[in-house]
Amino acid sequence: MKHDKSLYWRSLDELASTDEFRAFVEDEFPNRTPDWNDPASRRRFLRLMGASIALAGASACTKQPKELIVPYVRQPEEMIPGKPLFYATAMSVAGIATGVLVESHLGRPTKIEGNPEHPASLGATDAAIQASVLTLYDPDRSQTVTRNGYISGWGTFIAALTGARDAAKPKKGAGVRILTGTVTSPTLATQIQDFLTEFPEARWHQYEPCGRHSARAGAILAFAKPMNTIYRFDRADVIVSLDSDFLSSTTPGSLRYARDYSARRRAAAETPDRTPPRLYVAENTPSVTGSMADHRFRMTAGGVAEFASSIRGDTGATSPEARAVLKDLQAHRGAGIVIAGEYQPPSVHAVVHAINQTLGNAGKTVVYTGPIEANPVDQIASLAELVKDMRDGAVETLLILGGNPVYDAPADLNFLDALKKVKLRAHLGLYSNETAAWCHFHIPEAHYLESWSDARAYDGTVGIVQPLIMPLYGGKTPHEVMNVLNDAADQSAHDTVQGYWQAQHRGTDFDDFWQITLHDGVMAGTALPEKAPPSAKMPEQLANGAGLEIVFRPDPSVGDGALSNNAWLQEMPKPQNKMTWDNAVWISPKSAEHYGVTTGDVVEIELGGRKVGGPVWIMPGQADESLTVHFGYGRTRAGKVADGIGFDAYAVRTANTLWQGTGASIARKARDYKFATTQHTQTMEERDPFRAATYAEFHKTPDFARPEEKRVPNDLTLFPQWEYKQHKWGMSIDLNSCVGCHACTIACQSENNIPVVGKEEVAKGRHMNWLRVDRYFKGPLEDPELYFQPVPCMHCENALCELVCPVAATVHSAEGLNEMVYNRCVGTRYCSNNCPYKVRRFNFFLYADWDTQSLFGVRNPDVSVRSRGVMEKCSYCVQRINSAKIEAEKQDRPVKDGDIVTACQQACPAEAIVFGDLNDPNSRVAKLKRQQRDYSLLEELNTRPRTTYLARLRNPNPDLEKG
Amino acid sequence: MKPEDQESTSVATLDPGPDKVIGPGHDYGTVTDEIGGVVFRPFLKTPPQMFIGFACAFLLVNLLMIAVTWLFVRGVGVWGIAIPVAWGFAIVNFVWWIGIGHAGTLISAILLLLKQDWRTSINRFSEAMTLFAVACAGMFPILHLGRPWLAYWLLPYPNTMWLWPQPRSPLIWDVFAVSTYATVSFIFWFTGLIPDFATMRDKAGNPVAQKIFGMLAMGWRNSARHWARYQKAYLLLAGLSTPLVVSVHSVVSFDFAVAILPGWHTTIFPPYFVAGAIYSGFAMVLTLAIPVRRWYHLEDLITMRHIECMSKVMLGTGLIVAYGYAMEAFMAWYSGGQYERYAFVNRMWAGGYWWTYWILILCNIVIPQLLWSRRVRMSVPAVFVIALVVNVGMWLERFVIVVTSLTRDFVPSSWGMYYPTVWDWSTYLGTIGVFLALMFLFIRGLPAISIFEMREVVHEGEATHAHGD
Amino acid sequence: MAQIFHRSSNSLAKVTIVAMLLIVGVVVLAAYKINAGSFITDVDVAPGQPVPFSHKHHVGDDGIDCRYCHTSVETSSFAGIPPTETCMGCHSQIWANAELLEPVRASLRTGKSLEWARVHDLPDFVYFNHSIHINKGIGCSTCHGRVDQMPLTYKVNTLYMQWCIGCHRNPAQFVRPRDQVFNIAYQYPDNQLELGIRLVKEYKIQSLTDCVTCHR
Amino acid sequence: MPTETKVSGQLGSLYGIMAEFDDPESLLDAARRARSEGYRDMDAYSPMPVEGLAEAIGFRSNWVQRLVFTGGLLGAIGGFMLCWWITVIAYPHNVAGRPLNSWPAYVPITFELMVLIACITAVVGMLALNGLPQPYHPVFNVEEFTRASRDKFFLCIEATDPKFSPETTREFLEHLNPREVMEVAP
Repeated sequence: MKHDKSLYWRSLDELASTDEFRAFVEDEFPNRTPDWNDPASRRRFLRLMGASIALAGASACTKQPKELIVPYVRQPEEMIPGKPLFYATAMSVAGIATGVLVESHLGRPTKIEGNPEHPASLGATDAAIQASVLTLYDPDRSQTVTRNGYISGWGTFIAALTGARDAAKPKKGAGVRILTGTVTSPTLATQIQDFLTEFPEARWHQYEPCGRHSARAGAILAFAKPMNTIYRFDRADVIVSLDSDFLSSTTPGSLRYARDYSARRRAAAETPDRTPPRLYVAENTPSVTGSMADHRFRMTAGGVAEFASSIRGDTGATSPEARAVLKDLQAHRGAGIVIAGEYQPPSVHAVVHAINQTLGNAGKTVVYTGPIEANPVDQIASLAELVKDMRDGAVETLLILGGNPVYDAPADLNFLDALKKVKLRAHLGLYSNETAAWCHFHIPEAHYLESWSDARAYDGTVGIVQPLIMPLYGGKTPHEVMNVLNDAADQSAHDTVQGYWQAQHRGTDFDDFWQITLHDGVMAGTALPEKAPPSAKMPEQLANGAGLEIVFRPDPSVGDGALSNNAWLQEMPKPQNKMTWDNAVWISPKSAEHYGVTTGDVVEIELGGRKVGGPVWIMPGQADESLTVHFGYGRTRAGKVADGIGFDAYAVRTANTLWQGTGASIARKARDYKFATTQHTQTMEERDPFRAATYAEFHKTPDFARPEEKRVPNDLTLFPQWEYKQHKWGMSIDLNSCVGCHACTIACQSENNIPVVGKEEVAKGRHMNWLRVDRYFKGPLEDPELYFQPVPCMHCENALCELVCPVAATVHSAEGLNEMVYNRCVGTRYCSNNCPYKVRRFNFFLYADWDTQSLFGVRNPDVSVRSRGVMEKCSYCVQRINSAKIEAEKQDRPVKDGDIVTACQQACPAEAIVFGDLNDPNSRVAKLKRQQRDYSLLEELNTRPRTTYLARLRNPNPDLEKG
Repeated sequence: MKPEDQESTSVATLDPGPDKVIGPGHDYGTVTDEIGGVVFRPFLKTPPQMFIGFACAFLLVNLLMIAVTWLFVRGVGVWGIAIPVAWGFAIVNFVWWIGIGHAGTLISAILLLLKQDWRTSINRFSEAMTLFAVACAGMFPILHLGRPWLAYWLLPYPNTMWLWPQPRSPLIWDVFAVSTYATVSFIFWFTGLIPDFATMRDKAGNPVAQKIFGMLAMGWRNSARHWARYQKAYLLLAGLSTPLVVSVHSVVSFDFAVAILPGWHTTIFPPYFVAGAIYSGFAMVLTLAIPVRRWYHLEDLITMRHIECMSKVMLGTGLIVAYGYAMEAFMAWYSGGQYERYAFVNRMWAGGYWWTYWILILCNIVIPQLLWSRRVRMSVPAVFVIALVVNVGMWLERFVIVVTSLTRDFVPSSWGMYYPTVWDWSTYLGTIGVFLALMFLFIRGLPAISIFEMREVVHEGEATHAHGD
Repeated sequence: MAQIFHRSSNSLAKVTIVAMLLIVGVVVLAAYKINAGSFITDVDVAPGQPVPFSHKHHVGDDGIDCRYCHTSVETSSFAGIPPTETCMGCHSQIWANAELLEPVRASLRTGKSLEWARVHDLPDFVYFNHSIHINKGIGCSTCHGRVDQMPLTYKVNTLYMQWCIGCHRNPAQFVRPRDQVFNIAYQYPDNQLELGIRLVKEYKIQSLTDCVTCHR
Repeated sequence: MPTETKVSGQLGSLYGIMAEFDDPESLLDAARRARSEGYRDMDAYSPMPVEGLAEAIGFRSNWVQRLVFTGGLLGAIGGFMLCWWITVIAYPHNVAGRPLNSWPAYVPITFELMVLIACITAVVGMLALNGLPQPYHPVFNVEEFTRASRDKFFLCIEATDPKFSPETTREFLEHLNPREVMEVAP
């Protein structure tokens, strides 16, 4: 949707002060929430019958139910009912911000887009950001201040906290502790510092379960001071990733990195004279970054350390791979990047810093700035100290601002036991989670779409967080809580944040500056300046522990657990194995054989005396003797969605085995665990839906993607071809750029009101995602190549689905869209049977949630909510096409290329998806389809798809190809 | 005469053997009484098997009621269907029932045109069977809809949306074909009944029966003029039903043949679906005729000749079907089409349902070969068992075609399995219940054998006899 | 046997057959009539409103322009229902204490919205956009009728799909010059068709009958 | 062979006189003789169709097949026009890139409707031509006539026949050696 900046994104003060949209979320039973995992339980007989009949009514010749119009009492200016507004704000994950634009209907945020102005986004988003809007409306969010579990009030909390502060005053604050996650917010940091200066004996602890501990420590190890590293993939010809998944959202700045990296790949593929970047990835678990690798070296996470030191240069490279990599790096001095994984030990980071300096990459492709964290401390030590003091009874008041240490603190710290010793424990959080359960006070936290705040991006750029909506459940921001401590309880978060920046601002034009900042969502010139780092000292040879290794990682979809209760993410297939609603113990085929386990076995893994049980998943490409487990599951107080699914990997994670530990054991306890995956066939079965070649092959046979025998001449038909005179919509998906991050899938879900069906239904094969991302393994089972292929509706010109629909519920539009008319569909499902791409989705039950009022808010009013018994599928975001056309018509101008951006295209960090008018020869999509790599899926069926693909190109190292 | 003494008048029932279509000693009166007797038998003198059978059938009908209620309350999701296998038992049963529904009209129409004397004593109730089978079949296309309450949208009727059905869709062809077939079968059946209604009217003891049969007979009085027009109309009906019967299952096969799915997209489907339909139809006729003739001692009207002829037809159509399978597989290989080939690899061993394919081959091709032996054809139990086996086999054939083909089509990423639920089974068994219940009621309430045509048989018999000496 | 039926039953039988056919015909006909009648369509039925608002008075007598209250009709899909403020803009001066207007004043006092009953209510799966129709020269009265003569507002068209399609297939019947769009009393000229055809060309009006024009 | 004659219904008001035979051959023969005798208004009744009986009483008609042909023709035309009208006139859609008038796809419906209408006309026509339903008919007044639907064969010469006279006609029928001869009350 084209958003007219100059008009719309403005601050929302006046809007936020009106009450209208609360109506959307007032729910007479606050505790009634959909149980996604059992659609049956939440459906009552009569309601269902009623629904069906009402639906029949709406479509057949029956009387319509009466409907009310409820106008504003005072209509806010700029608010035009029926037109969405866009506001800039920022979402931070683990403290690090990404700028977003939020689409708001009648003051109701419905869709998140990336902020093109923001360096970390450039308009892209990842799945977590897309899904965050669902969390806003999550009925499981805590809804009131509680004291000892009973409903209490903000006032009571103020009183209690103020009391504690005054009590601590004589002791200079001794015994008062604040525990936060990673803080980049200048305002919050200052608030805390103010408090600490007034109470010097008080302490501020930080703990982020999946924070940048290694990077921080690594920098200190190398430079003796914390530094922030930024990679410039747009300048890199050779990239060596040492277990770094820099294309997935686990790495700060990944959206930007993906954008830069794929731009290089695309450029090389489109113009022969540009050199393609070459990516080496050394890792234990196939990652999306690994899937893009030109050479993927499968090794244990511990082995990566050895590999790192084997490419240091000073000591001779041991393995042929290392030799080749080193040669390649040295051949591209200053144009290479060696990047260490977020979860590799500090020593590896230190080595990498040294390598980059010796290769002259530092300052060119790898630039350094000061830390973006307000207070970079060793968080593990910080937490350990807190726990120690709590156990010693030195802590009287603990204020936990966000986070969930009871669930995610290292197991060996026994955080909970220590916590119980604290006299006054208060927890601020979106959910009344495991930690809240053990705190005297729980304060509902304001979602970032309800908050005033600020945060720094991966490069230090400050984004202002502004609310789109009044706190639905009366949530509070950390700023407001800190204000209580700072004896300014009546100061609003807005005043605090604005006040801080006013103080910072030099000059008199603050109001303009403020308005521009809010409007752009980016505070100009706040990116941290480059700093030349002192020369890094190379640590001695890195050794590796022996025995079976366990590797801990945040979950590909729900991260460290903060997002567990988000049903969209739960049902988002994990890229590597298309598993939903679960985590598992990933093991390599060989090791599985060795340990006598197989997919579906429930095993008990043991590390350092700690045990946890979970199901096994055999993952091709996984390193042998290396298990990977993911955090974010085994929640007990996450909410209706996440409670009781998966197992809790934190249970075996200790402070010194933060990311990996060796000497683990695995033992089978049970069999036949039922996973819910969206793809059962792992390989392409001698078929070629996904086509790839090396640059060499490509230059030799440029049309490798469309071999002669597959082509179907256009005139091979009895019937005359239809002409599409006006527009001719089409889409091109560049498999060379796509990294398989699934952001498109969730963007589509958010844009098109796609329901969540729950694990049972997914297991039956009834998942509803319109845009699925197929995953194929190619090559040896042990170490295959990993391919990702997004598959939306192909909008075939000879659409087989249309031919067989008995009621003309799916037909072609004059612009060549394959229309799906839900209200005409009677549900024969014949179209799906006849669709060779199987992109159609069917509402076998009433999947759309008609019960949970608070979830109505997230729905896009421009798209019908499908009911039971109708087929649905990708519409090329026809609602966006229509509104763009209408706007163009009203301005009496043709629709320009780029006016229409589909949800998936808008979200894609790699710009792999391009939509446009094929009748306009200069449109981006038309140009792409003229490329030789362009091919259509199942071309030989002569369905003439409008969605086509650009084949993947690999740039392998000749030395390694030979060997 | 009074109903009571009819049994006494009916001649001793003994089977005249394989070359006679009617037992000896029958004249116009005795056939009339014997057949009419079944209907006018006092309620309590109904054979106990009938009561037991009907009771079981009726239980199944109730099962269907429950299954359908639950289906309408929850949605088609209660079945095992999903993506990619969006058609499951519902369509399998639909095709199976329609197939069974083909024997009736075929026997009545085609054998009439072919002047097969052995047709007479089985045509009436195979027509009835057709009606009930089609009724069962007809349920499924509606039940399997996501929004069954909108089923009427498949009919062309003027509406405020200015929308009409989409006549390129085989499903719309189905609507027309099946409804036409149902209507014509009913007309055909009813027309055949009119003179017998008259007979019943005249035989009926009590006034109520007289009135009822009288109304149904519409005043038929066996006048030569009536007979003349009647025979002409009946002949025309037969002539029209013959292509109809062929067209209906061809159209049903188009549901698959028109689709692009490997394993569906085959030009041989129409002929071999029709053959298969006849095959299963005759199997079902035998499955029903054999017990009924036993319970009502009709061995002298439904003789070994009938059973043997039907066995032969089964053998013949069975071979056509076998040819169909072979040719399907051959073409898949010969076409060289990757997907076509794989469809059969999948069917025969790669896929999760390979075993269904081999059971179907066993039931439809291997076992029926026993019918080559006259001894087997002559043994009623053997024929009965084979008929049952063929029924199962033909159901499996539809399962293999519908489900197995869907499990693995073009893009490997979207392959999946299908696991029927208890509701799939209940619905299937339920319709079997409906079918049997109706069958029992029909046999008890209406002349299950065409009386006037039996009189013709008697007449011809006498004529040839007269010739003889 | 004696006769089972009386002589008369012959004619009776034939009459019955004819009667049957007639009854079926009548039932079908009735069904269609009812479906087109105002019981189903609510045409000419004015629903009860919290305030008996009269377009006749405001538009007809006072001559207030449509856009004064329906502010977003030219820019948005939704024509816009005036916020209470707008009403009170005038009614704080005139009829300031009228009993009739108490709900309006109450709404402003309490901040609780007035709840109007929808008169023109499309099913939720239909997406209609006012602005584009206005911009293409479809007048208010074409669909909403002479509201200036309606003491209480009611709809004059069924809003059935066939009614929409009727115009979408041949807009020329109904377009009017853009400057006449808000002229509630606009009369179509006798040469409407040729004028229409000219305007259709001039305003680049497409006859969009794709499903997705309205359904998505 | 019986001589006395039963009289059903009162004399003077006669529908006709009816003779009862044992087998189709004698009925056929009787009908032929009656016709050669010059009788025209008569009808023969048999439990099953008897070859040549209709001709014997001088009845021939082709109306049924004519009706059926027209019915079938109308059905076919109607079927095709329906499809054509739906796809080309009523709501033209681009379906699967096929032309609006995809006539090959309309064949099944055309054929089915042809058969349907033809069959309906066949039966309805037959009944109508036979004047059915006609639950009341004088011949039913004859007690013995119930056996016309079982095992006996009847020839009835109707009073409307110019050559008919109660006496001569009965005499004529009696020396066709029937089982018996009866008068049929109207």
